This record gives sequence, C-alpha cells and structure tokens, in this order.
Amino acid sequence: MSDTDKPNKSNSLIWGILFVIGGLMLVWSMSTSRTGQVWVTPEHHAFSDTGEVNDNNDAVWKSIDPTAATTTDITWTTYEVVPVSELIPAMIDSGDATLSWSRTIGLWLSAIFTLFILSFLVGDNPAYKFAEAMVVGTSAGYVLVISIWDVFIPNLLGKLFPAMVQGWSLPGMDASAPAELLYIIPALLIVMLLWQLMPSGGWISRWPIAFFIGVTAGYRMIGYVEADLVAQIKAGMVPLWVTGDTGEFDFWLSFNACLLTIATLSAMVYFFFSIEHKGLVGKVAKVGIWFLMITFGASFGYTVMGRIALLAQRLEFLFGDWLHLI
Amino acid sequence: MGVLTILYVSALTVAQSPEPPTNLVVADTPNDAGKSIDVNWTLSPSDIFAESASDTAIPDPEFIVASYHIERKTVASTDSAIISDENKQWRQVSESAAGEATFTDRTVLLGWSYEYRVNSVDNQGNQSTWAIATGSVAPSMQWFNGSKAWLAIFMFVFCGLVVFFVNAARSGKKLWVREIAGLSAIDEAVGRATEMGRPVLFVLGIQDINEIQTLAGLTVLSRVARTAAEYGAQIEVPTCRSLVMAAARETVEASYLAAGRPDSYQPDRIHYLTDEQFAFVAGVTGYMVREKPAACIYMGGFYAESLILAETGNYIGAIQVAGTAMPSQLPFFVASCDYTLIGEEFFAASAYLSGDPLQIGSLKGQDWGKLVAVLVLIIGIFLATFVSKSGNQDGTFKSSLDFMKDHMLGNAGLYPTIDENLEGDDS
Amino acid sequence: MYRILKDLDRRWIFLAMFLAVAIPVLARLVFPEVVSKQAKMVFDAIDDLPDGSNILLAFDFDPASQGELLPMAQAFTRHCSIKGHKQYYMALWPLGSPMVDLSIDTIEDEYPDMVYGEDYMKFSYKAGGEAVIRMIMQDLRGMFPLDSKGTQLDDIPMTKNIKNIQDMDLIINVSAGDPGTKQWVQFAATPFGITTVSGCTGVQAPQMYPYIPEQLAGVLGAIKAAAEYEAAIDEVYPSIAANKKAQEAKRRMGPQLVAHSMMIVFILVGNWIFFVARKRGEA
Amino acid sequence: MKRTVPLAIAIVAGFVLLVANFIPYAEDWSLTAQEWFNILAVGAMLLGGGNLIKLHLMKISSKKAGWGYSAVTILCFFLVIVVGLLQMGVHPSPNYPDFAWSGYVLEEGSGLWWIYAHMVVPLTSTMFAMLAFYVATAAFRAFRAKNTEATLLLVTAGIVLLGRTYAGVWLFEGWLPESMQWLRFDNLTVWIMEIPNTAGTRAITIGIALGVVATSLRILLGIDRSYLGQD
Repeated sequence: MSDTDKPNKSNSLIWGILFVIGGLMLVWSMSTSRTGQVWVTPEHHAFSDTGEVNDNNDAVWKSIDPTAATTTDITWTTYEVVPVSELIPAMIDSGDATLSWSRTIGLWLSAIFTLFILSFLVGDNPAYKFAEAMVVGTSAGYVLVISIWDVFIPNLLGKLFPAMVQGWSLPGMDASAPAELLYIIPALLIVMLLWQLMPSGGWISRWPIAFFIGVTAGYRMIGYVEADLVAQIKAGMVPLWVTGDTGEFDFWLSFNACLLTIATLSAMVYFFFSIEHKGLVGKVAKVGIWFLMITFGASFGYTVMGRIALLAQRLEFLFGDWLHLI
Repeated sequence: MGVLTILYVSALTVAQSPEPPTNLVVADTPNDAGKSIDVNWTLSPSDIFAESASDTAIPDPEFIVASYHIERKTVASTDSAIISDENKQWRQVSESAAGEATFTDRTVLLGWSYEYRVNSVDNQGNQSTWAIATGSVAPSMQWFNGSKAWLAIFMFVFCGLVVFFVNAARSGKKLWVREIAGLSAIDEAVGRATEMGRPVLFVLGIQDINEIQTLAGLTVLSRVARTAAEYGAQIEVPTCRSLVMAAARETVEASYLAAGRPDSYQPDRIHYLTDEQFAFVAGVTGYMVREKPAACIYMGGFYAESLILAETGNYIGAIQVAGTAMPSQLPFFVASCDYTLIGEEFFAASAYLSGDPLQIGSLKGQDWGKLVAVLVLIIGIFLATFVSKSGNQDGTFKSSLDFMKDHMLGNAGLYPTIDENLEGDDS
Repeated sequence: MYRILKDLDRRWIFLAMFLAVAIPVLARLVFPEVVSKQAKMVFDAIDDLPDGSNILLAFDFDPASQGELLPMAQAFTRHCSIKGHKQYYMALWPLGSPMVDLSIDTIEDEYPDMVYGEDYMKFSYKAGGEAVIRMIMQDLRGMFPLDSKGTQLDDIPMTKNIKNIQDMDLIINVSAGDPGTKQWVQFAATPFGITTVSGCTGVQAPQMYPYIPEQLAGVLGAIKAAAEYEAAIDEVYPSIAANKKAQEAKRRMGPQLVAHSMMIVFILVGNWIFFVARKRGEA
Repeated sequence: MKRTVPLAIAIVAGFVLLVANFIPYAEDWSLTAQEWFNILAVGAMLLGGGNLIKLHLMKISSKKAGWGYSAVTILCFFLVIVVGLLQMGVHPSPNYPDFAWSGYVLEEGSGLWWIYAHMVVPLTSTMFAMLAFYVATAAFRAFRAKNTEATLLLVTAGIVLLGRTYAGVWLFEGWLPESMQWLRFDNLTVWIMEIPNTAGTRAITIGIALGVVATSLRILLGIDRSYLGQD
C-alpha cells in the first residue's frame, strides 16, 4: 500500500528508527541470553513384541524401558523443548540438553516471516509479496494433507476397503468389518466434483453441487427457524413489570425490560419494507436505527479489542520467544 | 442379649452402605426413532441433594452418595439376532453423579428389550442394594415427532407466506416495496463523479458468484452502470473472483445498452485482480490512490478488508456508499461511509431495483413473516407483563403464557396433556 | 498543528500503534481484573457441574485468532482438569487441530494424573462444518469411527458408552467464525437443549448476546473476558493462581488498555480535524 | 441430465433433511445424506487445491507480472503435500510400533508439524494482526461523527473500548458517589451489551433467519435454479 503514501523524508526516517530500535534490541538480547536458540532434551521410547495377537491378528507390542531394549525391539527418540529460563549449564555439559538446529532455524524463520509481513506497513515490497505467496501455498497444502489423513482415509477409504486401510495406516480399525459399498456414491460424487478441473464437461460437477446445496438448504432452514426465530421470539417475551427478589416493583429492571422491548420492536420496524417510513412509522424506524447504531458501536469496540490482542500476541512472540526480552 | 445382638447386626448392615435410590421407572423415550430409553429414579435418602435429606434427617456423613451406577441387561433381540454374552449379564452402562435422577440410555437398539437396575455408591465405594425396574422395556419408533409440532406449524406459516407472495408476484400482481433512501445517495455520488470528471469505483465484495450478497451487489451495479452511462461517467469494477468478473461484464454491458450508449462500454475496466483477500485489497486501494475516484460504492459480502477500503476511500475524499449483510463489518462502513445499506436493506434495494418477481415476492413474504413474529412477541409480552403485575400464578393468563412458551415456542408438544395441567409445572 | 495533523503520513499512526502495544508488552504491565457477570456465568456453568461430568470442548479457531482465543481455551482446559471433568476435544477447522494439541500438552504437563482415553480424548479434524455438528448430535460414530490416535471409540473407556453428543453435560465452544458458536447454538444447543458456553472473538461476541441465557449459558468475548475468567478461576483455585502460564490473558490486557486509549485519542483528534475542516469549508 | 437430475438431487436431499426433523422414520436417511455431505466436503477442498494450482500455473505460463510469486506458492504447496503425505519425520503410533504409517502426522517434531509451527502459524497470525494497524489509521482518518447516527456509534464504541479495560474502572475511582456507580464505563458497557445490543442484534437475527428461510425454500421448491448455471 505504498501507493497511499508519498515517497518522502518520513519514509526513510521511519525505516531508520525501526532498524535502529530493532538492531539495538537484537544486540542487547544476544549479549545477555541465548537469543533465538531452542534447546531440547531427548526422550527415548522402546517397544517390545509380547508375542500375543489382538482381534485383528496383529502382534501386540508393549512399551519397555529404553535402556533394556534389544535389537529386535523398535526404538525411536523424540525431543522436548527446554525453556531457556530453565536451562542450566549442567544439563548442557551432561548432554541432557542439546541445541535443536531444526527448531532454532524454524524459530528464526518464524520471526523473519513475521517481520516480512509487518514490513507491508512501511510500504509494499518484495519481502511481503514473497511471504504472502507462501501463506497461500502452505496453508492450501496443509488443509489438503489434513483432510486426506483425517477424513478421506478413515471416513471413505476405510469404509470401502477396511482390511487394506487397517493393515496400512489405521491398525486400530476392525479389519473384519465388511466393505460398505454404498460409499461408492460419495466417492463418485467427489470424482464428479473434481471434473470441474477438466477443460470440458463442467456440467458434470452440478450433481455434487446440487447435492451440497440441497442438503445445506434443508438443514439451515430448520436451524435458523428454531434457533434464530422461534427461540428469539421466546427470549424476547419479557414482562415489562418486573418485581425484585422481595416481590416489590423494581424500577430499573422494569425500565430495562421496557427499553429492550422498544428497541427490539423499533429495530424490526426499520426492516419492514412494505410501509413507507413516514409519520409515526418513520419516527419509530428512526428510534430503531439509533438502537442499531448503538449495537454497531458495541460491535465496533469489541472488534477493535480483538484486533489489538492479535498484535499483542505477535509482539509477545517476537520479544519473548525469539528475543527473550520478556 | 439376643435382641440386642439382632439390633446391633441390623444397624451394622444398614450402616455399611448408603441407602438405595427408589421408584425406578424405565420407559421408551417419546418422539424419537427408537434409539433411546429414559431411566428415572428418586434420589437415595443418603444423597445430600435429595429433598428428604434437607428437611428431615441429615444423611449419615459416612455414607453420602457420590454417584449412581446404572446397569442394563439385554433380554430379547429382534430377528433372532444374537445377544452377546456380555450383554446377557448385568453390565454398567453409565454412572451418574449425586443429585442426578435421570439418565437417557442411547446405546440401545430399536425393538430389543432391556431391563435396568440402579444403585447408589458412596465415596468409599460402598454400594447400596439394587433398585430394579419392574419388567423389561423396548425402545420404539414414533411416526411423528410431536415435540416439534409447533415448529412444523411455524415452518408452514413462514414458508406459506413466501410461496404465496412469490406466486402473486409471478402472476403479475404489483407488489409495493418502499423506496430505499440509500439509492438516491448512489445517484448523487455518480452525478458528482461526472461533474468532477473522475471515475466511479464499484466493489462487489470478496465472495464468489454463488453467494446471495454478490448477486444483490450485481443488481445494484446494473443500476449504477446505467446511471453512469446516462451521465457519461466512467465506471471501474475490480473483482476478487473470475466468475464475478464475467457476470459483472454482462451486467454492465446490458446497462450501457439499455441507456442507449453501447459504444461507451469499456470491458477492460471490469477486471479480475486476485482471489487473495489482502492482495485484492492492496490492488484496489492502490488504484484508489492513483486514480482518485470521486465515488466509491461497496456492495456485496465483505470481511476484514471493509475497513481498509473505507479508510482509503475516506482519505482520498470520495463519496462512499456501502451495502452489506455482514453484521460484523457494518460498524466500519457506517462510521466511514456517507450512506450504508444495512443488512436486509441491501437485499430490499436489490429487489426494488431488479423488479424480479422472485426477489420482490420473497421480500414481501419475509415482511409478513416479520409481522407474525412481532404479533406473537407482543402477545407474549402482554401476557408476561400481566402475569407479573397481578402476581397471579394460576389464572388464565399464566396458563396461556406457559402454553405459548412451552408448547408454541418450546418442545412440549402440540397441546398440554391432562396431568401436566394438574401439576401446573413451570419449567 | 491542524495542517500537520491533516496531512500526517499514516505510517506515524502505525508507529504510534506499534509502540502502544509494544511498550506495555515489554514493560509487562498488568492491571487488576474485576470479574464481570458474563465471565462469572461461564465460570459457574463449568464449576457447578458435578466432578467428572462429560464436557465437549469444541475448538473452532486457527492460529490467526490465537491471540484472542488461545488463553481462553487454555483456561477452559485447566478449569475442566482441576474439576476432574471428562474432556472430549474436537476441532472443525483444518488449521485448528494443533490448537487442541496445545491444550493436551497442558494437561500432560500440569495434570500428569489424567489418563488419555479415561479423562480426556481427542477427535480428529472432520470436514463439513455445521453439517458435522448436526450429524454428531445423533450419530457420533458415523462421523468419528476412530479417535485422533486411530483407536475405535468402542475401545476407549470414556467413549464406549457415548452414542452421540446428547450424552454431554456441557459444550464449551471456542469460536473464531463459521463453524463456531452460532452453528453450535443452531444445531446443538437449541434443538437438543444442551447447556453450551462460548468463548469467541470480539467480532462475534456482540452477536451472541441475544442467545443468553436460554440458548447459551454465557459468553466470553475476546481477551478481556478471558482475563476475567482467569481471575474467576484464580479466586477459587489458588493452585492455578500460582501458575504463571495460566495468567496469559491478564498479561495481554496491559497492551489492550494502552492501545484502547490510543484508539480513543485517534478518534477524537480525527474528529477535531474533521470539524475544523468543515468550519473552514475544506471538507 | 444437465439440469433435471441436479434439480431432483437438490430437492430430494433438501426435503429428506427437512422432514427428518419431524418424522423419526426419515432420520437414518438424513444421517446418511449428512455423512456423504461431509465426505464430499473433502472433495471441495481437493477442488480448491486443484483450482489454486491451475490458476498459478496459468500465471506462470503466461509470464504475467509477478509470476515468480506464483512459483513460490506452487513450490510451497507441493512441499507441504510431499512432506505431509509421506509422513516425513512421523513416528508410528506407540500402540502399533510395527505399523510404519500409523502415526499422527502432526506429531511434535514431524515435518508437517515443523511447517505448521514455523510457517503457517507466523504467516497467518501476523497477516491478521496487521488489522490492528489499519483499525488505528481508520480511527484517525475515517471514523467521523458526520451525523447523529455516526456520533451515536462512535460514542458507544468509545465507552465500550474503555469499559473493556481497567481504564473503565480507574477513571471513576474515588470521586463517583456510590449511587452513581452505574455510570462507570465497565458497568455501562455491561448494560449496553445486555439491553440495546441484545435488542438490535435480535432484530437483525430474526430478519436474517427469515431471509434464510426464503432463500432455502426457493431452492427446495425448485423456484430458484441459479446454481444450475446458464445452459
């Protein structure tokens, strides 16, 4: 959005200020602590074949003490992060804590990407565009991978080919379950939907799309009528004469109830399109729009609050996780 | 001595466990597809939540009920299906915390028969004797879900109104809809752009063509394009989806044709930028700052980018008119635009402009639906106020109010049953 | 003055905003929290349940909203864990599944006595949004044949007797959009009458108020409500009050206060410019 | 085939879902339809990925301005797919250590986890955090009390902004008499949320609900066929 800002002296001034502040912080924190380093401690796992078999005729393995593991056992190591505040030299000397290069590089990358995106505030630049291109690619790829492992395989392949999926990726499944051939239909629908990527025959994807739209229309209709219409009318049915705990008339509670009713009804009048907004109706609609404005004001305040929290979290990451300043 | 021993022994046996729950009643869950059974009991006297415990005797502190165990035995199956050995025995199906006296067993099968028993357990694990339900029960399917009867009636009313007015509009009946004030603001904005010799920017939101807000935006675009064609102003439409671009081109071309100036139509000014939200905004705001359009019109489905667009438009001093049904984005448009079509008003504007019987008929039907809602609401408020003012808890008003809340707007069924009336239950 | 402000480069405003957030973050400003009504309602909904109740924690948010919602989600996890509730986690946003893992890490670190499969468990991500909610209200296994570790639900103690989500005593939804609280209200809380509480982003919170108290037992709106909820837990459970990690939302209220005040100043100065300009006939 | 079958599919599917709420007999059909729907939703995600590739490949082949960024996007996309589908760095499930593919793809330390934690998280969350800055400039340059409505909105927003921080309490500490405590911004905010906001939102909610009923009904009755396209 550099276009909104004239190239002038303030441009380089802001850049300058940011660089100086950033540089000073980095130098200071690197001289005082293990800035941007991630230390991990290894955790060994070992499993041994018990010789028993489960319902699927697969071997049952049990977790054993890693130090007692033999060559026939399966072992691997995972790593746990040690917070830098808890890191003591003795741990490093004994080899209990090691510097994790992959995570340290990852941390620096995270910080650099964060700065790349923030650089857009100073002006549009290649770094931002690069980061933006990466967001699109990585998140789309991620969503695809997750939906394949979490939905496509257990919910579709697992039903069509239970024995195959059990023996390959989901050993916890029941291998003897019969294949449910009815699931060929959703599989076919998916193929038809993907047909859209083909250069011709785009109409084929209308079948799954029609199914999508029909199902959505069906459940939304009920959901909205029940929760947003009937239940809302019920919730609006408040007595305008409110008595407190002692049974006495409570002025403020009654005032609030009256106001709630007036506001609801007048705002609904504003959304009537069959009557001209003139005379009494016009005045009521005017009151209605005032209450709508208060509603929007509240929404405005809450939205601002949310956006600032997001920024605070990013800065906490930069200053805390990366630079160890807090 | 013998008597004493007997007394001692009996006291010991009583004191070794909490008292069992009583009145175990098991029944098929009504209004369902035969997939569950309701289990109800009366709390054990050793339960501190039991009513009898609070006013009469305080339960023995050693044996206060911690939970209830619910056990089930399958006694008969359908179609000679085999009942597993585990299910032929009593087996625990759930554990309810102290104070709870109901449980719905949803792990039963339609048509099979089951027996139930419940006991109480204290913190040390001491179990009471079993309360056993008399006879077995089989879940059954009902043909109609009576608890939703009134919901069905409301659905019929609202749908009927929409269908009626859509049909009326299609058969050529003129349905009147009030003029939307914001539309004249759009004409003014286009007029001023013409005077200043600067273009008009029209943004259709970032949703795709299948979204109703985008379609409503296109209807408004056709009006704006027509006014622009008549005045001789330039109109610029960047889009976030390629399909929206195609539709916008068709719309604008038709408008120029209708205005009698097909030669001034420039398809290149309606162009697709990118699908990415923030990249799209960067492109549009870049254009705004370079070309300084005199009028910016935002009509469609917007998300967080609304704020950035409206801010830039304000900065370049353009007249801004917006319309969206996204409640969370409305505040930003209202605060920074000269005129905003709020929610339904946006759709009404689209219906008003298009003259499409489908849209106008729907709008009319919705208006009448709203009227029904307002009437029910007012009657309810009247009843509630009257009941509260009079303090009368068993008059006609009270029972009418309960009927409205529990039956019409609740899940208690079409009409009150006899025993419910007697109890005067208010939940 | 008016001239300077009127033509102010907007990057100065960016810088001011940056400092308004950065300085309190660095200075670790923390302010006291007064527990408001909504936070108390949410707290009570969870606290009043008997220990060991079934609670569905539906986390419908992604990293983009974690600044607002993660502290809240963690607070829910801690509160449920200290009460010994059985926790069923699920995520309907593809990017949100690892957010649940963070809560599970918290349980493993801070409540090592809790056992996976007996006290807490996780369902994996499923596509379909609101349609998933609608479906699991009647048939859990149709959608989730397995948990996230690939074990059949019948082989997990805490899901063995769970047929569908109607068996839950409470639904806690942490929501950043669609699917989110609105969908849980429409397809779970209203038709089936299951008590539901929500923690949602500031954008959504005002739209949830009409559902209170019948359809929603309480709403936590954005980070402020999360801070109040943390304070409410601290009052009752000193062990959590001593945990520094459990005070994240409260810590984030420092930048919030300064930045909000800055926003007010911006609006006031902006309008002052507007009125002066109008007087001079420039606007 | 092109129009009639899809129309029939939409109508039948919609009515099954609708009717199942009232007639328990149809419940199982509606559950089947929903299960298919959710599986199909994965298809929609695959389609989204496919469209993305198509779009960016087109950009690259036509050497449009900025095609290099499209290459970055595609590269990242395939990198994630390869790392994720091959389960790089994922250990087997501890229950089945002999099944190499039984692990959790997002396990801490795995390849996909690394990409998620160090690329997806910082990029997406910073993207959204930028809105804090835009809100600030918008406050300064765009939010004007140009009429009664906008003034009302801004005043409410101001009260809520202060009321949702400690400032709402602090500003009034010490000088406000006990009987006027309701004027404190935090108390005022609670009132605004519970009374005017609830009322205004309720009116909007009811209106939207009726709108959804009307649009859904038009689809179920086959009146609105815009989703079937032009030919």
